[in-house]
Amino acid sequence: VGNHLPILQWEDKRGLAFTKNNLSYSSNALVIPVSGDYYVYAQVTFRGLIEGHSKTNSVTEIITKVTDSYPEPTKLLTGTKTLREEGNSWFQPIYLGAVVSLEAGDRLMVNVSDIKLVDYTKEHKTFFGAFLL
Amino acid sequence: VGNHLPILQWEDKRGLAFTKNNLSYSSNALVIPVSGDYYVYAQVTFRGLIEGHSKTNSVTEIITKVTDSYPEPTKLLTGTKTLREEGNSWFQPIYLGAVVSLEAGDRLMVNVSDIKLVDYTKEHKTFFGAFLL
Amino acid sequence: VGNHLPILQWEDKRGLAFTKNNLSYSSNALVIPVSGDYYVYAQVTFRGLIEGHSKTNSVTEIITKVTDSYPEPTKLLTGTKTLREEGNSWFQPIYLGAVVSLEAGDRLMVNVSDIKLVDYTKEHKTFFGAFLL
Amino acid sequence: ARPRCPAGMNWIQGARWCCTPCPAGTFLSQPCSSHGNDSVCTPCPAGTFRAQPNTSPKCQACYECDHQAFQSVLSNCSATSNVACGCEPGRFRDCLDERCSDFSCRQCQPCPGRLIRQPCTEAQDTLCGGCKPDFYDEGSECRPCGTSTPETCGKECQRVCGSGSGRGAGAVGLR
Repeated sequence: VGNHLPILQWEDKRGLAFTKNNLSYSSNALVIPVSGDYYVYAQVTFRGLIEGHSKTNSVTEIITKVTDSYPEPTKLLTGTKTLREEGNSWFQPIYLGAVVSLEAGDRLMVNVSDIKLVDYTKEHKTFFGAFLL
Repeated sequence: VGNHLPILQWEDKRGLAFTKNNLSYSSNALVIPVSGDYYVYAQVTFRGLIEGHSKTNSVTEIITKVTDSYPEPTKLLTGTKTLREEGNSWFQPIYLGAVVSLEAGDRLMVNVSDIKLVDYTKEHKTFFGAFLL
Repeated sequence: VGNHLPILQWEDKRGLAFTKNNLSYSSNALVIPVSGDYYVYAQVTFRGLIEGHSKTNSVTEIITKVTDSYPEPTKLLTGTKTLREEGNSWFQPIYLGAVVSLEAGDRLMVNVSDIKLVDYTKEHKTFFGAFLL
Repeated sequence: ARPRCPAGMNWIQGARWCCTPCPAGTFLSQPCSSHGNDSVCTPCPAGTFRAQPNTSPKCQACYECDHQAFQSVLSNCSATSNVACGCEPGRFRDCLDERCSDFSCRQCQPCPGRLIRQPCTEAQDTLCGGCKPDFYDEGSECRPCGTSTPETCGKECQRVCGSGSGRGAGAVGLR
């Protein structure tokens, strides 16, 4: 069963963001230009909703790979944390990073348990990247 | 006094796991093939035990080095977090990563405070690796 | 408005610490020797103060850049987490890491919300580094 | 080692000489020639800014206001200044820490039946005072005299509302 959690959208040019060496960004995904081993990483800062109706019990971040060679997304890295936050103004960063073997054309995305809980306001709090070893 | 916390065992071939360029895995350890500076990383996802009797107050993950040049293990990276989890269905990932200078033959291992609390069920939730800079 | 959080001081020679390839450490900052893309990372382990008077609601770690080309510091990476800790014996690690484009002469520092809460006692619990891709 | 640049000029690593900085709102798209004062400066693209003169290769990305936290835009991001965020009307800042660079906007408390000692502001919640005239203090609430009955009107109620409580009960009822 594929992974149907919401996919984050990213800025790839402005501010600290950049792409180079043919590693490009399109349709919410980093596109791998050449096969090899990459260190892939992402941090998502989650934060509570003031008048959140439901209490948030957990937050999850997943770095996923979509590849031509297989019809379903593959989960590469997952960070999941339960929350015991009374009140709603909470902050919880989740960082993930590891080396994965990728093929040219593979696409990397970041999925989250609830997109409304993602702190998108500052580029240094939520970020995503990869580099070839 | 050495560090006698339980040592995790790892899968090194199947699924996302792999070793190459003579960096090998044996007896629960990554074996360093050539001296140099390595970025070493590991994530352990801890989770509560449903019928856990005792309450877990903290979880700890340590990346340790064993080397021929010194009789005791050396702690390289440590992530330790206190927990305030009521009930037993909790999740807590700890990610560690940094550059360390290693000698050929050095062995890297991951120790944890309580092996029963480690979520070993999915390769994308608990992982360990290193690459030469 | 710059970022006036306290700046951490680091050990750069003893134990696991080292600098090389002209990447140097001076006045609490890593100094970038050559322009390029660097993977920059830091972990700070925060811990409660036994006779802490006030309750700590949150901890923050920021990796900051100071550069000749701009008069104000630039926040590169931020990890901020709210805390629900009763009592004072708590531990909370925050890890940050990402690729950033840097110029020769740029200086990297780590700022924290409260320097008294930083566990500086063990080099494997709080660390900071960078490497050129 | 790098030579010191004259005052008001910045060392440019690539060109290896000093250039005059670009004005706020722009960035250095091409370093100057050896003359030093012919830097090519380009306006910051939309969504980015530079608040000060600089020789940066890029502009900074603007922050965004957190609408999920009921923040409002006090001033939009411009080429020379970052966005400034505040709270929607009727809300105040609940800061994460003293710096208050992260905050959410909580609803101001209404102070039902109470006097308002200090109205809600951007920085602070309403400060409620004592009970309004014709309201009496019942536990943590201020209740209108009109709603009390002889049986329920305790000492405080009688003190405030007088013994003939229930005055003005009139034809109150659900319609």
